[in-house]
Amino acid sequence: MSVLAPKFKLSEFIKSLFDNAFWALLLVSLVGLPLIQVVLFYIEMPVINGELLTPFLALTWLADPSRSLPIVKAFMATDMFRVMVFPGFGFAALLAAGTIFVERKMLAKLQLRVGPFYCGKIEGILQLAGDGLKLISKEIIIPAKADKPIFWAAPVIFVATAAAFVALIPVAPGGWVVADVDLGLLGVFAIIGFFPIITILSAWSANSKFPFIGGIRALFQMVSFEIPLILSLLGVVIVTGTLNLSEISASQSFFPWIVFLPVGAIVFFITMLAELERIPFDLPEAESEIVAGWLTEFSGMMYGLVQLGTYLKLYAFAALFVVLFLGGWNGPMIVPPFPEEILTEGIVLGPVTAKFPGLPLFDQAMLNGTLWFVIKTVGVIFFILLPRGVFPRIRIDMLLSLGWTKLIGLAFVNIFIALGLLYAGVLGPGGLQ
Amino acid sequence: MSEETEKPTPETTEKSVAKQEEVIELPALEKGLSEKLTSKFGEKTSIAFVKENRVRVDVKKEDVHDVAEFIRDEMNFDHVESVTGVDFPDDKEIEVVYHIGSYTDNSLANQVLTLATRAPREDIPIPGKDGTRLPTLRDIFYSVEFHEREVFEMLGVYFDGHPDNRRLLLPEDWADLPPLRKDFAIKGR
Amino acid sequence: MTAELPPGLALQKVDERIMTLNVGPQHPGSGHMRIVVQIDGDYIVACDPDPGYVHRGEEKMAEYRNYITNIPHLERPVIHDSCNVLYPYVLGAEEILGIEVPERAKYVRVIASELNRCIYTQYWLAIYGIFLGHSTMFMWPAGDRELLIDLMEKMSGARVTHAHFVPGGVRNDLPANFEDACLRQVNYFEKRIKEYAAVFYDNPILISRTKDTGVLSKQDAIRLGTTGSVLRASGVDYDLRIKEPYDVYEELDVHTNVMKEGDSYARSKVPWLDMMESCNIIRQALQKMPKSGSVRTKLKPNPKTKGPETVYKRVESGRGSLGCYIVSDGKTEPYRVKMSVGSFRNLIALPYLLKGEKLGNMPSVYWSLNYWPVEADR
Amino acid sequence: MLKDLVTPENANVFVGKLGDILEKAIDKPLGYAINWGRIWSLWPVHIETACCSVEFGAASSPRYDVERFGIIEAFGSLRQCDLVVVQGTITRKMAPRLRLVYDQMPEPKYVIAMGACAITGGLYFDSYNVLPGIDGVIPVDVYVPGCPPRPETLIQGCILLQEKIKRMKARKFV
Repeated sequence: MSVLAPKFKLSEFIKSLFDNAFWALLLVSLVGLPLIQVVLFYIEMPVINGELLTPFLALTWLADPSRSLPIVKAFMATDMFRVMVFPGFGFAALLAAGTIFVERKMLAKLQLRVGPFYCGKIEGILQLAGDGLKLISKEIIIPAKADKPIFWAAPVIFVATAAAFVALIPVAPGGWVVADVDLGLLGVFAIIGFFPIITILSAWSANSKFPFIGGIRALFQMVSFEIPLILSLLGVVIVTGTLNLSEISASQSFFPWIVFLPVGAIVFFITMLAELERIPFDLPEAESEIVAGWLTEFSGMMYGLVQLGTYLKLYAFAALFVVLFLGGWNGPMIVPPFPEEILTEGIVLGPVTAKFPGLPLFDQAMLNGTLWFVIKTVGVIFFILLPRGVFPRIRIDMLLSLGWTKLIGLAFVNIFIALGLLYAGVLGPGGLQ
Repeated sequence: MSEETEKPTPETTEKSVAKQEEVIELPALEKGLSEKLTSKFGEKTSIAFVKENRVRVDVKKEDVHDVAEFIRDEMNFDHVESVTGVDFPDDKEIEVVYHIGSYTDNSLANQVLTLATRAPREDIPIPGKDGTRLPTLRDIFYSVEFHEREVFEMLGVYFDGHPDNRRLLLPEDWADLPPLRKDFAIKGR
Repeated sequence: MTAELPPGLALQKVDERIMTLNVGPQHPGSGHMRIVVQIDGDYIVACDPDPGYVHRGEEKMAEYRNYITNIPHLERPVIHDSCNVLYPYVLGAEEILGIEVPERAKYVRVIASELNRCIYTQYWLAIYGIFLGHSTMFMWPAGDRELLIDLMEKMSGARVTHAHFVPGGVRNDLPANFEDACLRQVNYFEKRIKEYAAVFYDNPILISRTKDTGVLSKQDAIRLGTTGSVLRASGVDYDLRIKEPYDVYEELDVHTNVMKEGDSYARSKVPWLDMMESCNIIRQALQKMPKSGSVRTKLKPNPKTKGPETVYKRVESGRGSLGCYIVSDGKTEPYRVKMSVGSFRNLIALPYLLKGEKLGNMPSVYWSLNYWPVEADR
Repeated sequence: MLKDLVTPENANVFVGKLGDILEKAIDKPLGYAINWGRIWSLWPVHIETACCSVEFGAASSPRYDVERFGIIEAFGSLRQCDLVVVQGTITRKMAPRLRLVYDQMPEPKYVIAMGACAITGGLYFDSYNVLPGIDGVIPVDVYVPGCPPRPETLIQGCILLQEKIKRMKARKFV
């Protein structure tokens, strides 16, 4: 590849990976499998086909695909899977990572540039992996006079709080949500309330001037915008009569609430931009005034964690907008129904026959719901990213007066609209729904 | 100069003749300015030259404040464009030159009045603590503030009455001679 | 105690409420200088600019070089406006050396200096965009100025540091077909910069952010001796291209753009209007320019002067009036060269304007002063 | 018998050997991956020192667009940056600040000296306030000559720096 560094080749990298794989296999078979066996004795195993899974069975069934599928299904039904992979962290992080890349590419296209291009050969798709690997391997600097425990903890708590927010979002019908609580929306409000505290704690603990100003600004901004945010969502609660996000989502099977409550949707979108610290409301990180705001002292992976948390938050807010105003997972059925014989017998393709009953791991309604949910969320994320290329930054006093006067008024207007719709009988019992 | 320009061609002579006529006609305004000054201050000022759009007045350092005040109040000049220090080690003096212009008076828009004064020069300067001093013009022309600070650090001329006689451009730990003096040699020259 | 410290290091005693911020030299909103800002809450109570981070001693260096070899380093203070920053020095050197400039060279100079004014203003506008958090407004002007840089590259051979003006004319003649290319690119450029209004100047957030901030009244603008777009944004109609025309500006139809408000918005809009005026001037100059002829009166490498003389020449650069004071003692090197630059003159308005202003307005007010720190430091 | 074998010294030797084996196994793939990440993610510090900053700005403009190589200009804080592009002349007033900026950055950090002034003092070799190059202030990885260098030259300097990072050992990661 290059003259200067002949050892720096992808083939060398892959060769070393194979070497490691060989050693890993050897070690796993000699040490790992006995250890797993020991561990499996101590954890609770699921019941599959009326038969309790034992550690011996678990290992032997892995060899038979038709019998290993139920094991996979059983594990997918566990809470761990929901938290870690699908409606929870993994799914959200994947979307968040995609968002960062799309943001850079889209901004570049808006500015007549190319954006990341050479990393990963095809349009720079691996740019994010490069940034992440670099940030992981970077030195972490803690300022000498910082309050070290809080300074260390702040990025982790930030990501954890964002992930907790993600946990409340219902993605698909059939209980595909990590925490299906009846007071879901109140839970959302409670979690949003944590972000200013984390911000000011990390800013204070850095013991530096610019983070401090940034933290104070973030506190002002988030507190002043939380009230219109909460008020703008109450309209939906009034109309649906529930705080459960899954039920709110299900209630929009005929029309999304944005049709009846456009004012609330607009207020929520603006407050969302402010809560996310996006341009034009990125005052806590306004780089031309206060270096990088409350992120100034974060280095290495601490910065990476904060960025991850920020984009998780972005995904969660966009998803909340979809759930509350755009009809959540509801949409026309576009995923074709699975043939009956695949569900019961397995795939038969001419000479090739693979009899794995229960092959589609997800049912049709869930796939369709997820598809619609993702389409709508990506659309909302696009609109969240768009102002960055169009607007300059706003000033803090303008922002505060916008939040405390105009948006609160509009939010109340939205509540009155919702009440009017309810009492006039347009919605609710006897009305459209 | 090349040989071509030394031998004047007919065109250039025509131009130079035309220019001489201009020199005779144009500086009426400038003459008026210089006469205004000399009629007021008499011996104290000496007009160094009157050129097209440029008048230069030399004054003693005791009179520079009064002359500047007269220039602002009676002659409608309202701002200083630049303050320049020039070192003359042979005369043992440092010349400080104010280029004064006018925004408000449209007839003076193309005029620059050059006010020059001289301060005594020390061979071993201690900037701010020796005899190289001038009265400041900041209370007359507000715009000289940073220019005078620059002259102070570059040539060591202390301006009496300047509110903020600090260092401006040079590094904080500068301990050498003021750099624009002629006896400050730059490396290799 | 303060008496023992060298000047500039004296520490001030301040109230505990007041926080002192060092904005710069490593700060995304400072450029090459430091602004010591004292804030009380969100309000700036005092501001002390600390320039000099790029002070390279060019005036001292000019005393050791002759009139020709001074050219390359005297254009370095503003490399993206290098023709204009060299202009007064070249005019002064011509008077001291006693040479005439051919007619065509004067027109070439006007075209070059107007092109350079646009290049400078585009870069300034780009930084203004990024100071307000508008990244698109960085990219668009930074990309469009490449069109004019291409023209200058065709004309002089260098991308930014042209060293195109020499005493006696310009260094080399225009290339073939330059007029057509210039007209085409300038027309396209003018069409492009008109689009900025949609995304920048008519943007409601920008207007509400910069209107009525950092207001410099007409009296103060005159009293502080500001110049260029800062002066014209405060309602003073003063442009040296009209008031004291040099070279062939009196034969061209030049208009100035004056705004009355004197706030950051006006100060940011005047240079943009000036760019369109520059496009007009370029088109006029291309029309009136003699189609052929000499562009340079040749000089010896080490030319002799006429005798002791002092010259003060002024031109209108991208940042305002730019004067050059040359003292000649009859030798081949100048005795003293002083550049009176617009940036340095506008700097005095910064502490005046920022006092009582909000911290969020600091970048917009600072950069609207049309300030280029490298030029101010020289 | 067995007790004689399991001594602290022997355990130490065993753990040390295991560590060596692990290091050998991990070093190559992990080093490759980390170096690859560092190549494509060079974030420059926002410090302007002289007139070359104009060309540095032009390098991120649409025509040259250094973001193609993963270089984001106008980045906020120096704690998150890995590249110092010294854009031109370093004066005596700026030199301590430059060193301070360099010291505050996290490892690994790279330096590009852009322009003749940053390399030798350039045009200002005899000025009283200009350092003759920045080698005495901070260690330099890549020199980009020119006065000022064209944006293409700066981009080539960045590619040279990438080649250099490829040859470096990625061992010093934290």
